[in-house]
Amino acid sequence: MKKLINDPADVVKEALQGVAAAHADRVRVLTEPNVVVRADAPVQGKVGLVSGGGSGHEPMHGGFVGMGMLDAACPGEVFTSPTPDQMLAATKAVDGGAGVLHIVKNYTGDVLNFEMAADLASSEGVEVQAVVINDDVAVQDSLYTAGRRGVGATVLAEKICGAAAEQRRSLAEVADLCRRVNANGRSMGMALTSCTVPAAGKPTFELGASEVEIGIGIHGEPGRERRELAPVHDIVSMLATPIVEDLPYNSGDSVLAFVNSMGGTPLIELYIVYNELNKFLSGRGITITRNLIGPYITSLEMQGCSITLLKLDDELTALWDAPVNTPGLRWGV
Amino acid sequence: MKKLINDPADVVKEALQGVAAAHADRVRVLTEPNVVVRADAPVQGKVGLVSGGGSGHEPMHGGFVGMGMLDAACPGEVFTSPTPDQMLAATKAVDGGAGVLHIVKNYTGDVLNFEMAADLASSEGVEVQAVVINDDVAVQDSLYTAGRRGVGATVLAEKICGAAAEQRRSLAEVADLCRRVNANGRSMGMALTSCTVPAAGKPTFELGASEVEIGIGIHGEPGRERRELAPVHDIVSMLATPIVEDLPYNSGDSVLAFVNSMGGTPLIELYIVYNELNKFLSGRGITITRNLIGPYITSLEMQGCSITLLKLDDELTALWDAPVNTPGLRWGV
Amino acid sequence: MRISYGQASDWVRAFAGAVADNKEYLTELDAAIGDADHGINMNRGMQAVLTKIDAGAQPDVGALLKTVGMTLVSTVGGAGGPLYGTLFLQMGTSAAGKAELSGEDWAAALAAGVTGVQNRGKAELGDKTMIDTLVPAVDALREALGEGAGLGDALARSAAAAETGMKATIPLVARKGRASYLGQRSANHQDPGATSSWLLIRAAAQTFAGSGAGHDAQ
Amino acid sequence: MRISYGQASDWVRAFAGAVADNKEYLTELDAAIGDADHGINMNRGMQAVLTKIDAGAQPDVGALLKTVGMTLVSTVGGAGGPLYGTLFLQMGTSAAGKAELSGEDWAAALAAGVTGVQNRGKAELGDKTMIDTLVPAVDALREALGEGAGLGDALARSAAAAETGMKATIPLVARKGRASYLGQRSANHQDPGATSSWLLIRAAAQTFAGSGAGHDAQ
Ligand SMILES: Nc1ncnc2c1ncn2[C@@H]1O[C@H](COP(=O)(O)OP(=O)(O)O)[C@@H](O)[C@H]1O
Ligand SMILES: Nc1ncnc2c1ncn2[C@@H]1O[C@H](COP(=O)(O)OP(=O)(O)O)[C@@H](O)[C@H]1O
Ligand SMILES: [Mg+2]
Ligand SMILES: [Mg+2]
Ligand SMILES: [Mg+2]
Ligand SMILES: [Mg+2]
Repeated sequence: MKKLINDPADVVKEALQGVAAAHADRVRVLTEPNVVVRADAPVQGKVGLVSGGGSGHEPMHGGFVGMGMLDAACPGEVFTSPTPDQMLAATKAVDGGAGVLHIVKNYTGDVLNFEMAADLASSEGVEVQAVVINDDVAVQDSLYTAGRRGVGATVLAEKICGAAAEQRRSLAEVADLCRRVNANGRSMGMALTSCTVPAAGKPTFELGASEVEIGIGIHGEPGRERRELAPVHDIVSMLATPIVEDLPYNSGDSVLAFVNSMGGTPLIELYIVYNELNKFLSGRGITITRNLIGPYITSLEMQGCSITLLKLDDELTALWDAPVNTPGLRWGV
Repeated sequence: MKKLINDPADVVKEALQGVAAAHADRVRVLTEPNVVVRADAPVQGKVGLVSGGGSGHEPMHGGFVGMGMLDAACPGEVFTSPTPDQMLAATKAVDGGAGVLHIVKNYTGDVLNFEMAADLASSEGVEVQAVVINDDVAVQDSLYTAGRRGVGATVLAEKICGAAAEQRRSLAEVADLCRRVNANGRSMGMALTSCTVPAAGKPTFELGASEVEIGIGIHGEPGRERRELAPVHDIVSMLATPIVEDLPYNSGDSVLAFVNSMGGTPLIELYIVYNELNKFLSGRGITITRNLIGPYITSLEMQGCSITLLKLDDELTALWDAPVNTPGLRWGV
Repeated sequence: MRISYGQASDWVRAFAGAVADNKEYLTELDAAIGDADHGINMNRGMQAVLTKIDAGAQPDVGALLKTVGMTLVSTVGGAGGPLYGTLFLQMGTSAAGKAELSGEDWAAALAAGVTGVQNRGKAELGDKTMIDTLVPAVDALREALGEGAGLGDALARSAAAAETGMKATIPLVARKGRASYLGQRSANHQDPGATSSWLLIRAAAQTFAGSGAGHDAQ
Repeated sequence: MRISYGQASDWVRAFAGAVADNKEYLTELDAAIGDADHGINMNRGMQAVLTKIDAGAQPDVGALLKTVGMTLVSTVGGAGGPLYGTLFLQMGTSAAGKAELSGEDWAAALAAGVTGVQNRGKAELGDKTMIDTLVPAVDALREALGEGAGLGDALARSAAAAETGMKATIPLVARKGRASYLGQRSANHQDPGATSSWLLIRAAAQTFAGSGAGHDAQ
C-alpha cells in the first residue's frame, strides 16, 4: 500500500486537522466526537442540514459544509458509518431553532446510526427529520432487502436542500424537497481498479488487467458484474441505459448530468465520459441543462466513474444555481 | 492500460468535445487547430492571456479559461507541447487591442513553439510578450541546461495575471506581475505511481511496491531520485525543505500554499499533506494565508502530489482573491 | 453454576481477544461481500471496551454490559456498531442490577440482546447476517437449559448451534446489509457478522466452561 | 548523381517509414529519460506529411522540403516539432526553386537545416540531443564531398558518422531538453532525438544510394 499518510490509524484525524487548518474561514472541526461544522453555526431560524458517512469519499461530506449547503458533516472512519454521538453533537451544533434535517445515504450502518442519533436528539428536544437517499440503480430494489444504495444524488440533494434552507424554508419543506431530489435522481457507477482501505492495507478486490466492475458502490465493494474493458462509448451506455430506463427519463426532459470520478480517474477521462453521455442523452431527446464534472463522491483512489442524472424543473434549477460557498463546491459568492 | 477512453488517438479531441458541451456558457472550443477560448473573447481593451501545453494536466490549462483567468488555452496532444498554429489562432482570437501575454512553462517544446507563434503573431501586427515559468526546485538550474521546469506556479500566475488583466492593466504590467509570481513561487513534486500515456499504452516508468519518485515533473518523467516510501511527514519535509531554502522563504513570510494532486491521489491524502505542510511551515515561522488544495495541474492518473509556495504581499493577495469564473477555479462570482 | 461479574468481564475480554486474533480474517470475509472493515471496526470497538472496563469496575453485571454496549455504539460505527451495541445494551437492561447471573439469567439476557438486534436491523433468519448465528445460539441454549442441561453443556450446545448457523450463511444470498447489494454474487461466502457473532458465543462457552460455570460444576 | 524531386520525396517517405517502424522504440527511449512521446509525435507528424505530399506534387524540391517542415511544425508539437520543422524549413529555403539537387546542394541544404536547429534549440555538441547525430553527419558529408567522394560514398560516411554520434549520446548527461531535468540519471541512455535523426540520415543514404545517386553512379 502506497499512500500519502503517516499511520493508517490516524488518517481521518490528520485529514480533519488539515481541513481545519485550511478552511477555518468556512468551517470549524470539532473532535471527540469528530464533526465538521459551518463556522457560523447555528444559523438562527434556518433549518440545519446534517449529513455524514464513512470517510474516503472526499470532498463529500465535510467539503460540502458551508453557506448554501450542509451545516455539519459527521466523518466516520474510512468507509465506516459515523457513530450516533457524532450525529448528535452535529445536530445540536447546528440547531438554529427551525429543526434539523438528516440526509442519510441508504446503508444499513448509516441508517441505524442516524436513527439512534435522531432518537437521542429528539429526547433532547431538537426536532429532527431524516431523508434516506437511495439512487443507485445497480442494486435490485426489494422490500425484503436493504434496498438501493445512496450515491451521487446525495451531493445534489445536499446542494439543493442547502439552498432551500438558506431561503428559510421550513423543515417539512426542506425534507420534502430532499425526497423530491431523491425521487428524480438515479445513479450508476463502475470501477477500473479497486481501492485500498488504509487499515486493511491491501486492495478490497482484485481486477484483471482488462477487467472492470460494473455497478459498484462507493466503498470499494464489488459491483453487480465483472466484465471485459470496453470503449467508453459502451461503458456509458451500460451505465446510462439502466438509469434512464429506471425513472424513466423521457424525451423532452431536462436533466442535471453529474459525471463523477471515483477518486483516481482524472478530469481528461471524465470529459470524454461527459461527451459520450451528452451524445447518449441527445439521442433520446433528453437535454442536459446543468452539469457537474469532477471527483465529488469518491472511493479513495479508485479509478472509475459514476453517472447521476437528476430531472430538473425550474425550481430545482434555481436552487441548484443559488450561491454556495463550501471548500468543495462554490459559486455565486 | 485501463482508461475511460475510446481510441487513444481521439483522447484529446473527445475530451475537448466534452469541454465544449459542458461549458458553452464560459468557453468556446475551436478545432483545427484546437483552442479553448473564453466565450466573450476578445475582450476589448483587455490584455489577452494565452497559455497552453500538453494535455493530461487537466484542469490546466483549458479549465482555467474564463473571466479573471485565461482568455485562451492551447491543448497539445497528451504531454506534448501544442503547435505554433494553435498559439497563433489563440493569440488572434483574444487580442482585444491591448496585446497578448503568453504564459509559457519552461519546457523546450513549449518555449520553442511559443517562440515561433510569437514571431508569427508579431508579423501579423499583434503585440505579444511571453513570460516563462520555471519554479521547479527539483531541477538543478544552470545557464548551460534547459533550466528548471514550469509547474505549480503556472496555475497561480494564470489566476493572478488574469485578475490584473481584468483591471485593465497594461501588457507590460501584467507581464511584470507574471515574472513576479514566478520569482516568488517555488514547487516540488513526487510520485507514488507512474502514469500511462494513452498512445504509449503502458506506464512510462515502473515503481516497486514500496518505491516513490521524488522530484518529478508533470509528464510522467522520472524524478531526481527514487527512494523507499516514507511517512507523509518525511515526504513533506523532502519536498518543502528545498522549496523554502531555495527562494528562501523566511520567518515572518506569508505564503499561499498550493497542495496539488498529480491526478490519482484523492483529497483525503491531500489534506494530510496540507496538515503536515502547515506544521512544517509554522515551525519555521512562515504563515499560510491562502491555500489551494486539489488536482489542478495533473499528470494523467499518476498518484502523488506537489507542493507550491508563493510568497504573498497585499497586492498578490488581493489579485488572488479577485473574482474568477472558470470551469476549474471559481469564486467571487 | 452462576456467572460472576468477573466471569462476565472475562467473557468480554475473551471476545475482544478473539476479535483481535481474527481481525484480518473478519476483514477479508467483509472484503469479499462488503467493504473490508468488519474486523477493523469490531477490533477498534473492543479495544475501546477494554480500555473502558480496565479503567474501573462497574456496579454490577448489567452495568458492565451496558457500558460495553455504549462504548461499541460510539466507537464501532457501520452496521456492526449499532447492532452489537444494541445487543450488549439490551443484555445489560435484562441483567440490570444483578451482581451475578444464573444460567437462566444469561439465556434471558442473550435472548433480549438478540431481540434487540432483530428490532434494530429487521433481519430474519436466512438473510445472511449475524442473526443466523445468534438466533440458533439462543434457541439451543434455551432448549438445553429447558432439558435440564448444566450451563456448561448448554453453552457448548449453544456454541455448536452458532457455528452451524454461521456456516449455513455460506450458500445464502444476502437480503440485508451491504452484502445484499451484490445479489447472487453474495452466495458462497461466509457472512462476516455471523462469524464475529460465533466468536462471541464461543467465547461464552469457553470462558464460562473454564471457570465455575464449567459443565462439571453443576 | 543528382537528387531528383522523386528521390527527395522518396527520402521523406523512407524517413516516415523508418519512424513508423521505430515508433515504439523511439517512445521507449523517450520513456527512459523523457516523457514517452517522441515516437508517437514524430509518427503523427510524418503520417501527416505523407498525406500532404500524396495530395499533390510541390513545384520543386525546395517547396517540398518547406511543406514537410510546415506540416511537422503544425502536427508534431513538443520539442521535436519546432526542431524537425526548422530543419526541413531551412533545408527548403536552401533548396528554394531547385528542381533537383547536386551533392553539394544536398550538403548545403542539410547544413542549413542543422544550423537552423542549432539556432532554434541552442544545443551544442555533447548536450545529448539530435545535434549529436546531425552535426557529425553534416561534417562527414562535407568532408567526403570535399575529398571528391561520390554522393553515395559521402552519404554512407555521413550515415556512419551519424550512427557514431547517436551512440555517443549514451554515456552523456543531458544538458538540453527534457532529459536535462534528470541530471546524472540521464546518463546510460541513448537520446531519442539523436536516434530519430539517425533514421533520417540513414534514410538519405539508403534512398539516394539505391537510385541514380548510388555510389557507383558517379
Ligand atoms: N440489518 C441487519 N441485521 C443484522 N445484521 C446485519 C444487518 N445488516 C448488516 N448486518 C451484519 O453486519 C455485518 C457487517 O458489519 P460491518 O462490516 O461492521 O458494517 P458495514 O456493513 O456498515 O461495513 C454483516 O456481515 C451482517 O452480519
Ligand atoms: N534544445 C534542443 N536542441 C536540440 N534538440 C533538442 C533540444 N531539446 C530537445 N531536443 C531533442 O528533442 C528530443 C525530444 O523530442 P520530443 O520527445 O519529441 O519532445 P519533448 O521533449 O517535448 O517531449 C530529445 O531527445 C532531443 O534530442
Ligand atoms: Mg463499513
Ligand atoms: Mg513531450
Ligand atoms: Mg463492513
Ligand atoms: Mg518527449
